[in-house]
Amino acid sequence: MSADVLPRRSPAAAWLAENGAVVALVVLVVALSLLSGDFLSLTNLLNVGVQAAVTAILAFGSTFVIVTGGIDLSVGSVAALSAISLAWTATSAGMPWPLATLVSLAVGVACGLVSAALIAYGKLPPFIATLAMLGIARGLALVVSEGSPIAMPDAVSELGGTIGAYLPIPLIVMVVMGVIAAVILNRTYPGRAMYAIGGNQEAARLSGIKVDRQLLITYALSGGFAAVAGIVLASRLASAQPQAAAGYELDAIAAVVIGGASLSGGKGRALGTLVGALILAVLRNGLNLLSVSAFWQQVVIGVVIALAVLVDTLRRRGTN
Amino acid sequence: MSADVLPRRSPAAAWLAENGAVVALVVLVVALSLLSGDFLSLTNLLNVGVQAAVTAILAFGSTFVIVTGGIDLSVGSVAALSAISLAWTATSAGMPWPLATLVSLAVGVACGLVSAALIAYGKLPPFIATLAMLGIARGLALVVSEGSPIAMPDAVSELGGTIGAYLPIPLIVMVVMGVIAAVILNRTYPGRAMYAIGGNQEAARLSGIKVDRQLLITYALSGGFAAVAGIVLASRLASAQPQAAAGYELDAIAAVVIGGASLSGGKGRALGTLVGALILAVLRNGLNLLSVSAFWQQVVIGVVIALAVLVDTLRRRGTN
Amino acid sequence: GGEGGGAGEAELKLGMSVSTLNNPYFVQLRDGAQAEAKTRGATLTVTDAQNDASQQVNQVQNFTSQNMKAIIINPVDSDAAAPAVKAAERVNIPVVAADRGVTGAEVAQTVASDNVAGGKMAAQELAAQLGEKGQVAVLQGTPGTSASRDRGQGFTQGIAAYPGIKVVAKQPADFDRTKGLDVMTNLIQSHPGVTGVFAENDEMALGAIKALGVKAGQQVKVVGFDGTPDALKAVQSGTMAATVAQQPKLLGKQAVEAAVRVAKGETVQKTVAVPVKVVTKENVADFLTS
Amino acid sequence: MSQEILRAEGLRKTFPGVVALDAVDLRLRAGEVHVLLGENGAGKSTLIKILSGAYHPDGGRVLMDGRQVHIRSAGDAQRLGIATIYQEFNLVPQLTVAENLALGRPPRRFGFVDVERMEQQAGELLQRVGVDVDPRTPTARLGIARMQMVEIAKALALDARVLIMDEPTAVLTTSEVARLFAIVRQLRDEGVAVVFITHHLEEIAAIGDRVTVLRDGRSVAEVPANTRRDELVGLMVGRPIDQQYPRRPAERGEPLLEVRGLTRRGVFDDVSFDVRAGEVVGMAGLVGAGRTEVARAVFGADRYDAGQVFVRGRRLPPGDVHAALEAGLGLVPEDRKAQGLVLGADVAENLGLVTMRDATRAGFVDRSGLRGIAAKVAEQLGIRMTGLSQEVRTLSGGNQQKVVIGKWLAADANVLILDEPTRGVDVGAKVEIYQLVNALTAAGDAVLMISSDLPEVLGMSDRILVMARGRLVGELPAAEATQDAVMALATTEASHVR
Ligand SMILES: Nc1ncnc2c1ncn2[C@@H]1O[C@H](COP(=O)(O)OP(=O)(O)OP(=O)(O)O)[C@@H](O)[C@H]1O
Ligand SMILES: Nc1ncnc2c1ncn2[C@@H]1O[C@H](COP(=O)(O)OP(=O)(O)OP(=O)(O)O)[C@@H](O)[C@H]1O
Ligand SMILES: O[C@@H]1[C@H](O)[C@H](O)CO[C@H]1O
Ligand SMILES: [Mg+2]
Ligand SMILES: [Mg+2]
Repeated sequence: MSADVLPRRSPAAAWLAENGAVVALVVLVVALSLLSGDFLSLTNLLNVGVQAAVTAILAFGSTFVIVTGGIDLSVGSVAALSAISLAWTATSAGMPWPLATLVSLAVGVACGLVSAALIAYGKLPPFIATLAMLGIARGLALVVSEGSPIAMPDAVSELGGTIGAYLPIPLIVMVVMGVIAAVILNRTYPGRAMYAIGGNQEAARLSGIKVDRQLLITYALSGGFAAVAGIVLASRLASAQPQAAAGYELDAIAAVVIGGASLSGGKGRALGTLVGALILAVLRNGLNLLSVSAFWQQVVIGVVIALAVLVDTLRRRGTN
Repeated sequence: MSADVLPRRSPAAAWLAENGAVVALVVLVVALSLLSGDFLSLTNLLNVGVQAAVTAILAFGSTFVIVTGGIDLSVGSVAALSAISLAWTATSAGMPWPLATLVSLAVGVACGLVSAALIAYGKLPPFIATLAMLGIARGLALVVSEGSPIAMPDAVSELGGTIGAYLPIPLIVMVVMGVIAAVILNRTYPGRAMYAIGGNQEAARLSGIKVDRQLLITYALSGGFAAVAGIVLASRLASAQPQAAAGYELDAIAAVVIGGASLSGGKGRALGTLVGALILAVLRNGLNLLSVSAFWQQVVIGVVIALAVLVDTLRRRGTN
Repeated sequence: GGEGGGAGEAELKLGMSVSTLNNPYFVQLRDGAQAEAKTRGATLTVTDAQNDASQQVNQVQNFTSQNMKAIIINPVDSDAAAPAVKAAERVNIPVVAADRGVTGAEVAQTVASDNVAGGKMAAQELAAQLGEKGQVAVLQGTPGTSASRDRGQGFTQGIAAYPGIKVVAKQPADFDRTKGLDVMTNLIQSHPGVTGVFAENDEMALGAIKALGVKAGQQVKVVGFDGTPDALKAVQSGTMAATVAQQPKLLGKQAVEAAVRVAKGETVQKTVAVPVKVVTKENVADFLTS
Repeated sequence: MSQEILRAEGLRKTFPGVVALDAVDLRLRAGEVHVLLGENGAGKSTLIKILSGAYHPDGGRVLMDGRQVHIRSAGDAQRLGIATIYQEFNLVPQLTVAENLALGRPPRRFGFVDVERMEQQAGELLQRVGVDVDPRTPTARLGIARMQMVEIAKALALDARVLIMDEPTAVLTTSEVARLFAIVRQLRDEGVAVVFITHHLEEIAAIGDRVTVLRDGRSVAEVPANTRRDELVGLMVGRPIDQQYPRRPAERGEPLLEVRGLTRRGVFDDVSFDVRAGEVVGMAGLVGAGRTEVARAVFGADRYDAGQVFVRGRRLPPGDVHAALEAGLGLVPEDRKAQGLVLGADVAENLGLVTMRDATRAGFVDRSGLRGIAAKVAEQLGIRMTGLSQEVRTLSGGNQQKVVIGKWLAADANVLILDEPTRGVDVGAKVEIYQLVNALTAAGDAVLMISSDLPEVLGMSDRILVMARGRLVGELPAAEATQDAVMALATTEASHVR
């Protein structure tokens, strides 16, 4: 009675098929090593990791949202507002820094919850709800800070430093957040529900998944991750800036999509997102090392992003 | 054979149901008239129209793309590149302005075609293809202009002026482009094909629609409309700026979505998009007139965008 | 001076369109303007053009709808501001340009610091601190903005006078502190021999200092531009070699003063040059108190 | 007589412009299979969606064990012990089979999803319904029949007291239907109340105990399942149907469609056949035999590795739908939702999808002309709708199928490939579609009909091709074909035929 079953691919091939962006990353790294002698040093590679960290953490948060078929345009603004909240409560309100950090995370989560409530109960398209939040959070960051940077508490700024002489903490935070994202997506009920909602929202609903509640969790996670990204960003500068991370939402979404997710939902993995963020960071780092002129950099980044994903889609078509 | 039929809604009610954003616009206009004595003057209303023009024209182009289920992030950059092309060919290359204008339109269309080719033949997600084009077009605009504004030919700059003492030309261009967009969407084969592709790409293909070719047309139109928007923008400033229209893609997409389109495709109308663009312009104008502080403006704009669409979704739920 | 007064002045409505408030420099400019407006009993409406020339035109247009008595424009771009200025003057509202000039249209007064001159001064100061020799990297502002253009131009002209100094890298960091940090980090890899940095504003300079760590102020001299409070502190602590201080508060104050006067029909000087000053450890105390 | 477990009284449900349910009663007993019968659009799916918590009724009430219950969500229904298999698939294509089986309630350990246990439970369930699929297979890669079996397994996993199945057999072949019936009987014997919707009347007596007939949103009768078939039809349609398969053979002409040695590696191999003018050629086979794949390749929807396709002697370029269409080919695909319809567009727009290009004058689409044709086709097929501007999404399943067929009627295709053309279509409408096939062939057109409904293939074809494992394993003239003969061929190993 069994129908013909296609031969299963080898595990390595299957892994590659699901993580095609890795190929693009490897090509990019090899090319840059050949072009620039400075690229393949340990310090430079650690730098790339640090430079990827903020985008990657934002992108992990965006992965949850994109897996549900949504989009979160507010992550950059929410990161800035969260960092400003931390610095402000610690400085102007004199709160001890651990408490201030909690406030900051709560602010991020609250922003996510507001977006989610608009989406789940107000039936707003995610694009609109989070575009609104983009403006609201940025505006509040400017209002609270009165438009000027606020110094971060020293204890928190340590986050921007290194453990020992070399190991950068932002890198560690990135990896930890990535693991958390991967575990949530793969192993928890909310994570699996995200895939179900993004794949077929009606089927999810009819299977008893409380779609509204799961969306609240999803966007709250995105907001929380944005807060962590904002704190890491501000720690690196030892200062919370109201205009920080402006426009980062496009980078974050690009990282997720380069990493193999689909904006129509149901697909996406934390590892892919990490690779996507690394591709962007490697690219910017490499162009700086190669002293490509300011104007041409934008052109080259555009071309390479297209090529990176093209490699992936063509390879995929070849194997099918 | 026919099921019992309930009384049908009146045409006016049906029209409103399809163009719900109009309600939000009317509410906004009434509120602003009450709040600010300066709002409801003829000159101010004409100003609002002029201020909406560039976003609206970009958004008409984006409507085509969004109806097919795609997204075009490059419209702002393409507008800038097109305007720079016009000014550069007319100034540095000494081309007569009508020819330079054609070159400029061709540049816009070419950008759209490149994005479309990446999407249709390279199978890139529209988000990635047009994000790449965003960088490429902006970079080229900077390269060509060497980073400096170029004066527009006087004849073209007339476009930024008025006919007679009052009637602003950008307003007229906006209306004309809106009518063209509406006719294409409603009455032409490519327009109808856009809806079919956005509604169900596979069904469209199996019905003999050449999806690839139609996507080329779609993004070419988006590029062409972006070029017109770029020319209008540069005319208003009498100068083509390499950084012009940066970030306008989000406004354009927002206008389309506020106007009732869905980012998952198959829905969207030119009139709705116009209303969406007007809502954004009225909002910014009103907040200026009310002297709302700059930082709070971003917050208020966010809140009002959310409310405007909320009014629509809630009303829709009410009637169902 | 607070001359005049009386009931009429309470009605005095002024509009000011600032190029962007996403930068402490302009926040200071606004603060200076608002403080001055308050002392003169004028109502000042400030809008933020978010670095978008066409949004700025819109805002000036809206000021005319509001029947402002005078308009202060801090141009996003000097060329692109002309049509807006002309439109305002067509309805007889006088315009004052602040921080950057307007080319191609007459304004009642231009209150500005000279960015080209500032760039030159930065070059001279950096050269002096480097002993007129060494490798220099430049962190550029947002490509295509007039501030980046003018400062870059001034710096290039200025540094040409020192054959011992070589500009080995120019990279954009978009006037942004984080980007300044990342770009400088990368430049250290490719150009480890860099001993001097010119950043086209203080935000990027502060990012670069972060990237340089302990080398900042020691092996590597960083010169910024603006004189923001954070930068002044850095100059004081020695991590920043110098900054070319503009005096944004003074600029704002001066602009409002001129606007009030032209609104009342008085004539004012065509240009007021608010000097830019090089701030180093020696004179930083004067700026910190002011 | 066993005890009543669920009762619906006077249920009413309206949608904008339509009364889907007017006054519907349903009495369900433990340990019975209760068949819901009614024409397309009669309200069957709407009724069960109310019971499963997907819709809220506008009037009437539902009682369980004599007590009134309010079913507000799918979760409520699950808690009350009601499991539902919907007419439209409710699987998440991106997830694995195992995850779909555990959708919404995966097994957990220490708060984390226990993937191993989930896959093991899935394996057991799949075995119970007799589907040989790796639980880790992405659901999108299953054929439509196996998706249906996964749906069934998913509902079984709930261990429900009431199991509702909305046309579960529509996409199954005979042997799978037999296995489904065995499962249903076993559940019934365990005391589960089963609601069963089908348009295959022969299934009623085979599996049912009682029948509730719906007509125009009202329950018009409750009768035993062994009620005579013409009586059931009369109750359902309001008029008798003389002949279920009214095939009127037409005069055969030239071969209109010739397929030669068509091969796609791993999918189908060396397939050759002709369809002549005036002919209906049936294509039978088990699920996964590759019939759909052949049809799609012929139509240009998929590429193929070798072989040729000729229409009226002219060779078609491979992989070019547009060329196929210009040559007069039409395809009614097996999955109407995914491949046939633009669900968000209205009836007129869908009916004009193929003809739109030809109805373009001076660059402008002649929309009123298209509407005129659409109106005619809708009338011809008896599509039940509020009007041409009703969104296709809101049509009942059978009426959606008619729209897909209507699209090609409007296009005047000469060679029509019908892949499961009457899936989900009621008896009355089926006859209308058969009449249409007669009219087409009488006018000299050719029809290739793929169907898993054997009586349909036998009753309506002039010739029958049988496929097994990607190969054409035999051809039977209509006169000689019997169910047994076809099944014997369909189950041959491809290697035997070679
Ligand atoms: N969401 C909806 N909006 C509008 N009308 C609807 C909606 N859902 C169903 N209908 C209408 O309600 C009526 C009953 O539909 P239903 O799906 O219950 O029929 P059915 O008996 O299941 O038919 P079939 O045998 O074709 O599946 C039809 O006329 C259909 O068009
Ligand atoms: N999405 C898919 N990915 C890989 N293989 C598939 C896919 N869908 C079907 N197949 C394979 O293609 C072959 C034919 O599939 P299909 O079930 O559509 O055949 P069919 O004869 O049309 O059957 P039916 O129409 O009765 O479902 C089978 O070997 C099946 O396993
Ligand atoms: O003068 C200002 C400041 O330097 C700012 O940092 C960027 O824009 C310039 O115009
Ligand atoms: Mg049904
Ligand atoms: Mg099939």
